[in-house]
Amino acid sequence: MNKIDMSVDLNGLKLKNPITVASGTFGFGREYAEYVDLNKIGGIMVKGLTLEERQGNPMPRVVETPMGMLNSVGLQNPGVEYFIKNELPYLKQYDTKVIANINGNTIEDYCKMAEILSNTSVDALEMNISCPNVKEGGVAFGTDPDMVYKVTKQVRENCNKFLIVKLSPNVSDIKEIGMAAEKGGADCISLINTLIGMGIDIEKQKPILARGIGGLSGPAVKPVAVRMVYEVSKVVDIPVIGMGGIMDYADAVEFFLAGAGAISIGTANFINPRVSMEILKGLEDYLQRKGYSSIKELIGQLKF
Amino acid sequence: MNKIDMSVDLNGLKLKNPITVASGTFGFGREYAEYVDLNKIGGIMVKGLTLEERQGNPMPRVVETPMGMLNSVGLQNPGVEYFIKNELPYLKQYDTKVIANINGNTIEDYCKMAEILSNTSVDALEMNISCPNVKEGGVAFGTDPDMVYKVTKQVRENCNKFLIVKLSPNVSDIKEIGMAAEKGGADCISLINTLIGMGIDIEKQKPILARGIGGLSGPAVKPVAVRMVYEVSKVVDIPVIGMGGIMDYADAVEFFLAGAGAISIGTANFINPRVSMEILKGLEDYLQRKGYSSIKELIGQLKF
Amino acid sequence: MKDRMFCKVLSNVEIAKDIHKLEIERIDGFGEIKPGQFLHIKCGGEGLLLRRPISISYIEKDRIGLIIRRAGKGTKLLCDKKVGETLDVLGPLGNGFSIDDEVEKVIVIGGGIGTAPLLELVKSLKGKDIAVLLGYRDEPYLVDDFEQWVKGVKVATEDGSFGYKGYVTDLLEEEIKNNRVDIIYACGPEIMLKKVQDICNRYKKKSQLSIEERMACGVGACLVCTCKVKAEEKGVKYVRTCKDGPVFWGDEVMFHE
Amino acid sequence: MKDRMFCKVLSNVEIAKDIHKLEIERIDGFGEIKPGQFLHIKCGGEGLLLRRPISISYIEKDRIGLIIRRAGKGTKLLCDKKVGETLDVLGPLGNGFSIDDEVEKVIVIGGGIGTAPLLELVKSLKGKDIAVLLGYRDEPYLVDDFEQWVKGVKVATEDGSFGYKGYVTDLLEEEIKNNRVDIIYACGPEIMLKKVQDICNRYKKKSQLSIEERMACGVGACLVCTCKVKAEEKGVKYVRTCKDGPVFWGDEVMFHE
Ligand SMILES: Cc1cc2nc3c(=O)[nH]c(=O)nc-3n(C[C@H](O)[C@H](O)[C@H](O)COP(=O)(O)OP(=O)(O)OC[C@H]3O[C@@H](n4cnc5c(N)ncnc54)[C@H](O)[C@@H]3O)c2cc1C
Ligand SMILES: Cc1cc2nc3c(=O)[nH]c(=O)nc-3n(C[C@H](O)[C@H](O)[C@H](O)COP(=O)(O)OP(=O)(O)OC[C@H]3O[C@@H](n4cnc5c(N)ncnc54)[C@H](O)[C@@H]3O)c2cc1C
Ligand SMILES: Cc1cc2nc3c(=O)[nH]c(=O)nc-3n(C[C@H](O)[C@H](O)[C@H](O)COP(=O)(O)O)c2cc1C
Ligand SMILES: Cc1cc2nc3c(=O)[nH]c(=O)nc-3n(C[C@H](O)[C@H](O)[C@H](O)COP(=O)(O)O)c2cc1C
Ligand code: FES
Ligand code: FES
Repeated sequence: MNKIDMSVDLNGLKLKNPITVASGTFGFGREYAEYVDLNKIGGIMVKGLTLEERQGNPMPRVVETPMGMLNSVGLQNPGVEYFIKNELPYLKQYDTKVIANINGNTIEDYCKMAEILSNTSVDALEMNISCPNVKEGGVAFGTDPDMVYKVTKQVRENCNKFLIVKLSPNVSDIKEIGMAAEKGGADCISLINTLIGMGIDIEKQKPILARGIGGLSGPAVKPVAVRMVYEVSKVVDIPVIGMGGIMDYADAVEFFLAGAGAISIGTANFINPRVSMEILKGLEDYLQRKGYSSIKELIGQLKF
Repeated sequence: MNKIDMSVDLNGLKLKNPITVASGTFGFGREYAEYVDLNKIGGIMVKGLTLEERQGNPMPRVVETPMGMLNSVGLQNPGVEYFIKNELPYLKQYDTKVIANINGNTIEDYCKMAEILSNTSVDALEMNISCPNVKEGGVAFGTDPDMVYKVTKQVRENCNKFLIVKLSPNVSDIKEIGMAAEKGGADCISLINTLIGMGIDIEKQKPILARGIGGLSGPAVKPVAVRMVYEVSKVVDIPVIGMGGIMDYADAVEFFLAGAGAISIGTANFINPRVSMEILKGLEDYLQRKGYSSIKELIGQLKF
Repeated sequence: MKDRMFCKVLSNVEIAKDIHKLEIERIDGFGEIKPGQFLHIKCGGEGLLLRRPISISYIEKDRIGLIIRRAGKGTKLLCDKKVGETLDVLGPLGNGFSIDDEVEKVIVIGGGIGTAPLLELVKSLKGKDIAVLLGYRDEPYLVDDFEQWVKGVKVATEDGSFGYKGYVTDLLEEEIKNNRVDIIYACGPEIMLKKVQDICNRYKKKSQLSIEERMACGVGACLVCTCKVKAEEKGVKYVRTCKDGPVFWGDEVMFHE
Repeated sequence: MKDRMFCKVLSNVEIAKDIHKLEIERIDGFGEIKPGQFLHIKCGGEGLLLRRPISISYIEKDRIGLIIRRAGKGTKLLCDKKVGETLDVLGPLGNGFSIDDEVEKVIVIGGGIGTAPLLELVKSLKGKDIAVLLGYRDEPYLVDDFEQWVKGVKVATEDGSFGYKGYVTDLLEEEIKNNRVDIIYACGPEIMLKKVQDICNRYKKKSQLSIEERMACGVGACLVCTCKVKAEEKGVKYVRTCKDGPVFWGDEVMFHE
């Protein structure tokens, strides 16, 4: 059996393999290091960072839904400076790309964080303009193409790092948003973040989440995610990192065929902490079986 | 056990109970008449009608997804005139509200259909401005508030029937759309129609649906649907008919608490043809258990 | 009023690699059953929402026999059902084969899992002159079951491991050519049915084809299972595989592309 | 590297209404287990995505005992597992109770299903002077199991059907008042734990509380299970129930509202 070439080059960001883990679902890597050799993951999107420490939303923060989950973590994180000092050195021990997920309430927040992170060893920034779990800014940025263009452009000007823009699926036309990010200077796009949903406790007659609404992730959203990855990768020339409900190698193949240059695994980590490695293996076997010699040959090959 | 009052008055449209069946999932009632006494259903939204007969999309038209399904029927229907002549009389034998789901490619189409149906015994029109499975018009109407206002207003002027506007969930801000429909003169809003999704056959490396994309329905979408019903019913003064993934009475209760004045059952009919009756019974038991004497007392009672 | 039914699994035997014969209780709710009809079965399992259409293969006084191929997630769950477990079943659904009493000489041709519904058909054709042609990729199954009712069942396998090496439609052509035939009943993959249609056209023979289409409701309400057929007036008509089929007259079915 | 494990169900007995004692294989992968740790279990079933946290109730050489209350869909599936079926299990997870060898006189107080993890705790406190207080709404369970290790277990039921009629925290107050106590270990519903916290505050006693929070990952990565605790510097710290807990010092936990 010939070794399959699993490396991908995302517009300059080189990953040893196209399997990344999604922001907010893999902490800062430490917790899963007991389960997965982090050296074997293509890239790690760390938990969403903000300028200052954030305590996040009140409990409960999670609801199980049919083949999905709603979360309302609200960007609990120790702040970007703490990350740089205490988490980044840990992650940099490993041979994997470290991607800092940044979140702001204002354009200035994003720019400041980008600036701060420019002088560190992070490999890329993932600008989250789509988190549904914060009150100001957040999701508003992600739903208006003009804002997406503006925030991307300004962050682009404030940092020398590879810049990924992460899109919200809660929009009428994801293509427009993707094109705005590209025009603003994004090196890469990642999608999807969570759909906005709500779950109600019918005995207590109140929402299960303390904040009422939360972000829907997991297999339930996969059909929407595949569609959006397909739509966006058709209209932009920068690579797309696809995510949303990937549970096994077959799901991953759907995203690659739809046009994703890499994928990210989120909720599935919670169910099976070794899922990223199982998907990597499954992908290699699939490529082998189908007669490919590299993952690159699969990307965007949907016959349609 | 006291009898619970299950009747609802939706801004003038009186239903004996708040259980309706969703357009496209119940044909013209005939097929399910073997399973359910149609007299016991609050209202029947018939299969989406167009001015002329439509053959719909090529096969395959369905994909199973995790706790959901994608359909791409593409409004196959015999046309509005055929409906009036051959299906309406059948439905009018039953003591239930008959709601004609109308679909157009242009505002004129909608107006013409509304006019034609004004002179019939249908109890209400449900204007579908959100079908993802037709090429022109359709979904475009449903994602732009100005268009929603315009088409609603013109249809309103062209018909004397109770007018329900059915919204697409594939939008950035469902509240805006709901308010536009209200301003345009809708008597009632129904939501959600299907989310747009895609499923790929990884062996054939092509989309499973002949048209590529389809409409996602079933339990997977419930959290999104509940959230949207909640958001819209907060900002409009007309009633909302809630739907999206309702499988059992507990799901139905979520929608009522969120603000729905009635609910519609779609995909669940496919799994259990008698589900509407089981939900009706389950609701009555729930109301009894919680000490209510009428379903009206439950509507919008979410503590939040 | 009809309802879905909950039937116990009475037996489950793997009769060939990945092919299971599952017998379930025949409870009163089923009513009359015609050969060629199918059941719509809930398989359970994580995330599986829709029912799966499975033909009724044979009927006995107290049981219904199903032949199930382990294809994907749903049929895998069915094949793994244990005796005593309960299945959630809707049916019988569909039109079934039409049987014309006048007819004398009949060919029944099945391919792969498409052989399943033909068993009850053969039983109900008792008394007629029946030729049974069964085709498989490799390992044959159900052959003995057919032999119980009709002697001289002919088998084709693509790899030649059993019987004629090649396609079962080759056997059909031979049979038609060499014998008087009133009607052909066929069930199998689309590619086989197309060939059957071709052959029947060429030899001007009546045929009934049982076709497969993805389904949701199974009762005719959702229109996801449409099949194109020739119609007198407009040239073409869109009918529902689940309700108007799955059995259609061979000269009316218009296969995809 | 750690991995999820697949463990056979060795026995399953309903020990009270809707309360099951499930024993599963203790395979090597589990490694060392501390009392108070939990397993994160995949229940299977239609549409259920997440694992469910279930405390380890007791450990034997070849098996782990779980006590499971039929609460919702997931625990129902667990309670229905048959001997021989396999569970997909992650763990042991969480910190477990801290046991200080110096300590002599201990109270162990459990409410409802919260009694489960205390059993292994009591086993590992052997040699100390232990008072066990168990509270139930109505039907008690596990009492005999505790009696095997500690004589004189006191039981409270809310409906008075067994033992003291009232809340188990009433027994706690009495016990603290009348005896020297070094530490209290508690597990049960939040309302009970709050009362335990109150009482311990009033009597200035150390306590360890095992709390419940909804979880996703169970390993400390997703932050959905945060618990507020008092911290020296900033006054309050957000910690993870799954990883930093589920056992916390009684004087640090800040309960919701
Ligand atoms: C009228 C009819 C009778 C049938 N009788 C039998 C029978 O007797 N024995 C038997 O083994 N199989 C039979 N089939 C095929 C059987 O329904 C499919 O193999 C089964 O639906 C596949 O489900 P899955 O979950 O295993 O596969 P998956 O590929 O995981 O299924 C995914 C989805 O696609 C649908 N699907 C996939 N393949 C087919 C197919 N060939 N036909 C229809 N839907 C499909 C499934 O129903 C499901 O919705 C019949 C099909 C039809 C239409
Ligand atoms: C550390 C810990 C240890 C536990 N130990 C035990 C035990 O030994 N025995 C036992 O019977 N139960 C125990 N529980 C409670 C048990 O996890 C819940 O009863 C179970 O998750 C409910 O799942 P369900 O599907 O039956 O209910 P559903 O209400 O259908 O669950 C829906 C969702 O809510 C979550 N959820 C609901 N109730 C709880 C709860 N009380 N705690 C956490 N999550 C909840 C579920 O995990 C699931 O994600 C423990 C909980 C925790 C946090
Ligand atoms: C608990 C949780 C926390 C998340 N936090 C973040 C975050 O901080 N930043 C971000 O960009 N996305 C966050 N996400 C979104 C995921 O990165 C991912 O986009 C989404 O979950 C879809 O992928 P999945 O279905 O595989 O989980 C979070 C998701 C979950 C479930
Ligand atoms: C097979 C199918 C066909 C549908 N056809 C229509 C239609 O013609 N007109 C319409 O307004 N909605 C149509 N819908 C959408 C449903 O009416 C409903 O809004 C949607 O399915 C969400 O509800 P559910 O999750 O309960 O199915 C269709 C849905 C399905 C599954
Ligand atoms: S499957 Fe619904 S009409 Fe045939
Ligand atoms: S459950 Fe994920 S951090 Fe605790």
